[in-house]
Amino acid sequence: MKHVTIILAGFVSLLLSLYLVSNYEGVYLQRPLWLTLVPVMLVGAWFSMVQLTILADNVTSKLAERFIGVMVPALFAFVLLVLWQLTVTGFSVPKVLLPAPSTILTTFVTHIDVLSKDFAQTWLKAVLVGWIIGCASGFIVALLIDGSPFLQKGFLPVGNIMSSIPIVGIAPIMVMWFGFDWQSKAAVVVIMTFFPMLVNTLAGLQARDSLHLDVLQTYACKRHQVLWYVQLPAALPFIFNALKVNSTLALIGAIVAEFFGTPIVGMGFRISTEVGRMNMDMVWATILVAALAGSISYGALALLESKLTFWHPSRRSK
Amino acid sequence: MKRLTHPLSIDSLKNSQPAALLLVLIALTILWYLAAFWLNSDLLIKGYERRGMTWDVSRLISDAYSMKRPLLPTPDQIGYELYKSIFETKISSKRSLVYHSGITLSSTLLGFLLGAFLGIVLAIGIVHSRTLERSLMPWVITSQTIPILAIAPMIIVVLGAMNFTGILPKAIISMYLSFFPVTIGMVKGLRAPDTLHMELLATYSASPEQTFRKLRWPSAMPYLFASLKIAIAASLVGAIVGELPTGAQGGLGSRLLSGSYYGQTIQIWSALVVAAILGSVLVALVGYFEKRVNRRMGITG
Amino acid sequence: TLTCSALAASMSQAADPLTLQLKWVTQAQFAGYYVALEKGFYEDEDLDMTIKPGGPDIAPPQVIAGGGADVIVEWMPAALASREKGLPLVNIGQIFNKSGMMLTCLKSSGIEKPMDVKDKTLGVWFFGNEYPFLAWMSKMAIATDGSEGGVTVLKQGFNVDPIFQGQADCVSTMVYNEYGQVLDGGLMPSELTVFSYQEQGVAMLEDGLYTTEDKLKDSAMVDKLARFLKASVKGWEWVANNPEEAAEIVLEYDDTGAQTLEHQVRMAKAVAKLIEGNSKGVGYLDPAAYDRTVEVLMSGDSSPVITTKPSGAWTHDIYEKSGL
Amino acid sequence: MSMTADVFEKSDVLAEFNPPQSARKMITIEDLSLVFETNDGPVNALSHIDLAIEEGGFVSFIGPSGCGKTTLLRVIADLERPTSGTILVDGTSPEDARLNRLYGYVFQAPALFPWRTIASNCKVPLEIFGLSKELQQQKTDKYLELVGLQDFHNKFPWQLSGGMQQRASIARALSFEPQLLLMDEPFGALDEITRDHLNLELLKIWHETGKTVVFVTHSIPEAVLLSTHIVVMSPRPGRIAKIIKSPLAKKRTLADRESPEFVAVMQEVREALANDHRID
Amino acid sequence: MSMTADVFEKSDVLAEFNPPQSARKMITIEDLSLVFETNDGPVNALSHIDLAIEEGGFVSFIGPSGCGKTTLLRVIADLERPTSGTILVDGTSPEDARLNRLYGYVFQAPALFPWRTIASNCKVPLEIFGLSKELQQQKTDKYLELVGLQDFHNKFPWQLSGGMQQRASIARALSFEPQLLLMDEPFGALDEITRDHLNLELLKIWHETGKTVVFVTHSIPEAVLLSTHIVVMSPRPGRIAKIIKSPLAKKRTLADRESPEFVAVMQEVREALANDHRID
Ligand SMILES: Nc1ncnc2c1ncn2[C@@H]1O[C@H](COP(=O)(O)OP(=O)(O)OP(=O)(O)O)[C@@H](O)[C@H]1O
Ligand SMILES: Nc1ncnc2c1ncn2[C@@H]1O[C@H](COP(=O)(O)OP(=O)(O)OP(=O)(O)O)[C@@H](O)[C@H]1O
Ligand SMILES: [Mg+2]
Ligand SMILES: [Mg+2]
Repeated sequence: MKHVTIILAGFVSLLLSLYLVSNYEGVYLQRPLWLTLVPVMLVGAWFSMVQLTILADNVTSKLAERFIGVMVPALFAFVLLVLWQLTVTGFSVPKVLLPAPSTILTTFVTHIDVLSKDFAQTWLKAVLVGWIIGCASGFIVALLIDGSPFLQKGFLPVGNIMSSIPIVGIAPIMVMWFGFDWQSKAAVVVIMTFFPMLVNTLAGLQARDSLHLDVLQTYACKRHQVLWYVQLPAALPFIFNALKVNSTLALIGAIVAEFFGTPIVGMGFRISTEVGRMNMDMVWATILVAALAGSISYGALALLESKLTFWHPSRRSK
Repeated sequence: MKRLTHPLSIDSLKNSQPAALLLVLIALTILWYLAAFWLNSDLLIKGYERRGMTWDVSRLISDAYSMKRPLLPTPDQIGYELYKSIFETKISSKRSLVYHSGITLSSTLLGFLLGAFLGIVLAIGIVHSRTLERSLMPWVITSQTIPILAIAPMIIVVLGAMNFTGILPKAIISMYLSFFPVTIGMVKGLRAPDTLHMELLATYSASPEQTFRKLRWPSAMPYLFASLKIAIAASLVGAIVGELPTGAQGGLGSRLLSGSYYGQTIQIWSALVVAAILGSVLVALVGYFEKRVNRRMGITG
Repeated sequence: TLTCSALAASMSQAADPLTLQLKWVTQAQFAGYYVALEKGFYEDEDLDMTIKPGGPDIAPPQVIAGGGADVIVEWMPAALASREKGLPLVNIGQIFNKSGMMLTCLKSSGIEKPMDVKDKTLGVWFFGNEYPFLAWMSKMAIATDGSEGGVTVLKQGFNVDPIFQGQADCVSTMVYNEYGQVLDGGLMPSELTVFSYQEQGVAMLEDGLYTTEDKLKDSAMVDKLARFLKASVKGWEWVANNPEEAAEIVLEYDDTGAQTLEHQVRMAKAVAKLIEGNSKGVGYLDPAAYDRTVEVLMSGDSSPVITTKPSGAWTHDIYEKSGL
Repeated sequence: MSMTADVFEKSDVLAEFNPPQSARKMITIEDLSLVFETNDGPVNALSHIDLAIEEGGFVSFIGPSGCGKTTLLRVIADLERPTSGTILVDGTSPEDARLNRLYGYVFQAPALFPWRTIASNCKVPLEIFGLSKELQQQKTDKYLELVGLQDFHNKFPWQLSGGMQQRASIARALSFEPQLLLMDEPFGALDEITRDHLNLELLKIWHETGKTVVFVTHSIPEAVLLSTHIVVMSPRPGRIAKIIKSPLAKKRTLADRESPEFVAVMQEVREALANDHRID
Repeated sequence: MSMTADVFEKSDVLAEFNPPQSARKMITIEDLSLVFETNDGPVNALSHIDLAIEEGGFVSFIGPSGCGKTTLLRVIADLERPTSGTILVDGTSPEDARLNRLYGYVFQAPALFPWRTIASNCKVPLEIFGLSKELQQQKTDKYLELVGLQDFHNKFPWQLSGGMQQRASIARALSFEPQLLLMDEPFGALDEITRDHLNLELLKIWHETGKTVVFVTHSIPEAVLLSTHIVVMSPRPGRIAKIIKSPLAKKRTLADRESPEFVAVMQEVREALANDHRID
């Protein structure tokens, strides 16, 4: 029962710091004795996390493991938030610079209608459509290029150049071409997500075992069969890498693109407008939405990946 | 295996890199001119009609290819602008694109180095500590969902208040964008070793550090280079994003911004072209190191 | 600017350092400060000035809150909004007497008078610059949510392209900048209908100088600011008399190398008109204009920018101390 | 040494051996050499090989480790290109033979796909050749049973022992019933009894279907038991030291191993091997 | 190379067998079972194994493919955890034995690092154990020569034949001269002569250094030639069918294979194997 004690100790130290935050706003940092409680809290929280991890790895029930598995990052986030709150309130950081987490949360809840409209505009339209088209085209181009040395030699350098074009540069042009609505944002996302997919898929397609290729060659396989039977399975881990990296890149791209002209809805619009209005709490609430959406889509992809690449050494060794 | 990827080897011309590249470039140029005409003429016709002017096709064509602020400038307009701002201007001049590329490049490289380093360190931590994996990994991912342009000004303000100006704030934004692909790729790569190889080292009771040096690191190489290529491109984007808020301090980003601000499409496009060239040179550079490392590891072709 | 100020610092050890954060990139909109720097007016006042240019996402109040500047150039609405958010900004001198912002519309879209904008698409700047527009619409009782009989609002980028590409019927312009771009783009003044917010009675005070309350409690700082205001105003007066040379000076300080002389000269001339007409000269905040701004800001029906009447948001102390 | 290229021409001892159609050559190799270029200088893997294999023959390659057996098999399978010399497989180039899906190849390592179950691994060639689903299932069942893996259909390769993986890969090569079987130490990782069993099964298949088999092995008794001809190779550079024709009848049983002919052939092979043996 | 197989000066009497110190147990296994959980239900890989191996013993595991030999070896090496039962290696847990670098393991597959040359592959354990550069070079030279790869120092693994790769992996396991050798079919891919040579070398090393060897093989003659004890295993669930103690002297020559004791032991093993054989 050693770890339970340690976990409890960690929680107690966290609660203590919370108590300080809520009751001695602004003054406690001037008292050195209380200040030392902060590292105590950090160490306590760390031990809690270590013990929770061990617990999660040894627990037999799947449900319990899931639960504890969520607890650890939650605890980590909680510590960060407490530190954030401590700093903001303790040092009286102006609200126009950095609002406290509690303020952000309140704003999030009270403005949920505006935020959900923005989310629909930016994520459901621009990000999703752009991500799908961008990943699909990167993937297809990788397939074409991998199969044909001619295309590889002709297109790879050009493709490289075109995909090194920074988003911030293309965003205004896309607005020019595709208008103010989400289509131009989706176009930016397409261009942003294309390259990571291309590079990763190519690397993956080339990561096949040469013995496996020999096997297929003895069957006089067509190229598409080689792809299907060996290259694609071997490339899956790489492809998922790209899908995951892209799921975050896409959101950034769409939001950045909205800085260059939009209808008056959308997460990027909200951020830049509210910064101008000094409503930093609203800005951070939007960031919170972005973080939630990004994390959830990433998590979903990771889940799918573990289902599809169960055979890969990186999964089997665990 | 070799023959599988050489279905076209009969035709030697088709296999020559310059020929292939040239063909693609010519095709693209033609497409570009067509697109420029299509986009620009639309604009022109609107203008003609608004003013009730009479116009014919030859006038339209010559106007479409010589607009001062076209919707899509033609390659020759961009080429001329590039020539002017690269060769006809002193490198140290603020009107030289070389000067601005230099500014962007320095923060890109600094950010890339910091990002690659941070990314690798995080990956090592995550691979070796279950606690770090469980606690840190989700937040590494979440960090990337925060739109960089939203926090870039804050970073610059905060660092500026701490008297860090110049390339460091921009490099930090580059780092923020570039560490992520490295972390994700390396976590995967460091876990990629063959089970049998891991067991072999277990029989030697090799320390984690030895396992890392002798097995994990070499097997992560393909993943490392794939992510470094993405990271360096992301780093360039970060440097340029970082140049927007500090828009007046030079760099390709500020050229883009001021071009956009004053509607100077030709200026935007030439900055874009330079950025793209810079990006692909950087990616090619990573590719060059990849080849060298591969050769040392006995992987040919 | 970095190297300039560093150099200046090493040359005159004794001079008092002071940092100014601009609202936007280096251009003739801020010619007065650059002239004062270039011509040594600040040096004469024993000031070691650093001028930080802004950009699209630099909010000067954030910079001053973070300690990155001593004084900022900001518009009144943003300054008052920050004040309500707990950053006590105080106007210490008003530079622009008139608003330069206006809505530029195409006659071909059938817009001749204000009410004609109904059912049209309008490009508007946000980032704190949208208040005059919203106030104007609310004054005319036109909805801004794109509904029937209202207007469709686009967040306009940094240029006036939407009017050329037919994406908007009207775009926001500054008289000293974008309006010129509209003309450059091939539109004749005769093809355009221009609504100046100044004339529509919804104008707000634009470029002014702001600092925080705590800085004003420090008498040494007050003294520095007074000297700063004096030198800046001297710079502005110089600009009004020599717009062409002022433009050249601005160009010197532009690190992007993207500005053109022609453009900056035009801007300098237009800006010179905006600083004119103040009863007590450049730098004096007219309380009546302030009251009008506050009134407009509080009038927004659905979401007013500020909810309570601010107090102590301006002071004439610095102006008086500067001996202008 | 005389490089009697034509190993089948004057085969006369046994009536059952040398059926009429066997005059046709399945594989003809003339003056074939192969050099690998490595970072460390060239390696002469094969040097001046002459060999002819008749249709319906069962030819074993035997020789010290590293003498070029695998390389020669790979040349026949069009997995390596010879540096010089000519080779015909079924009257065409190895490439055409491969494209015609003439042969099945059992690699020295199992080479199973980790992302597929055993049964699904076996189906790979069948899917590629476009067999119907029922036929696929039928063949897979048949050959997995033959190699004794009937209970392991749904396991993944890494859940099998080394020998079981090798058997799965044999089943995969047999499943599409190719005309020519190229087998690289297929039974190397198997115990004696399993090996005997599979030897008999292979003989039965060979005998019933008239396939041509080219077989690499390290076991002298196995080579003698199975083959019509035993090709003894020797290393550095890899070449053919001797070709030994088996006097055994085509129908063989395990009991043949006790026969004096059998022992005599074994002795002959052993001597040929020892003659020129170097370890490398 | 001369194949006069007698590596020991004199073939001695039985007295030398069973030296006094051999009372000490190197490995003690009691009622050990291991179940693999798979997508397809549990697999009983080992069931109720009891076994004791004395220090200085040479014990072979023999049994049909898939009977659990590799699994048992992996349990000894602490690469698998038993589901139940106890096991002691050198008086400690397998984990401590592994952490003490007590044993060298030769895997069933070569498991060489593709990015390292052969010599550099051999040096991996030596680098890990922190030997000086000269010592590393010396050991590598010695053992690569022993397995006949002296000319292949600078080749990469994929430039070697299957048998050569396996020999490289043997050299790697021998190079750091561990107390206990765990070898999983080390000579499976080798020709008879190379195999005989390496058998003798292994016997010599064993004899000279008093190592304990646990050895998996499919070759009955090899098992009998090398071992002091032969453990015959049988499958589903994997268990020990019989343990046969060899009456042969500790010093052995290839010629012993002709002796009547040898043939008798071979027969005993063969019977034990056939007794309970099923293919899977
Ligand atoms: N990782 C695993 N997961 C599931 N089952 C396994 C795993 N490893 C081995 N097995 C099963 O355990 C049994 C014993 O396997 P093991 O590898 O020990 O056999 P073996 O005696 O070494 O056979 P061989 O002589 O063919 O190498 C087999 O039925 C095999 O399918
Ligand atoms: N890809 C390659 N590159 C360079 N050398 C090679 C390559 N493949 C094989 N060799 C060399 O060619 C020679 C013959 O190899 P091969 O694999 O044909 O031997 P083998 O007779 O099959 O041996 P074994 O019985 O050990 O499998 C060896 O010396 C080997 O080092
Ligand atoms: Mg071989
Ligand atoms: Mg085994």
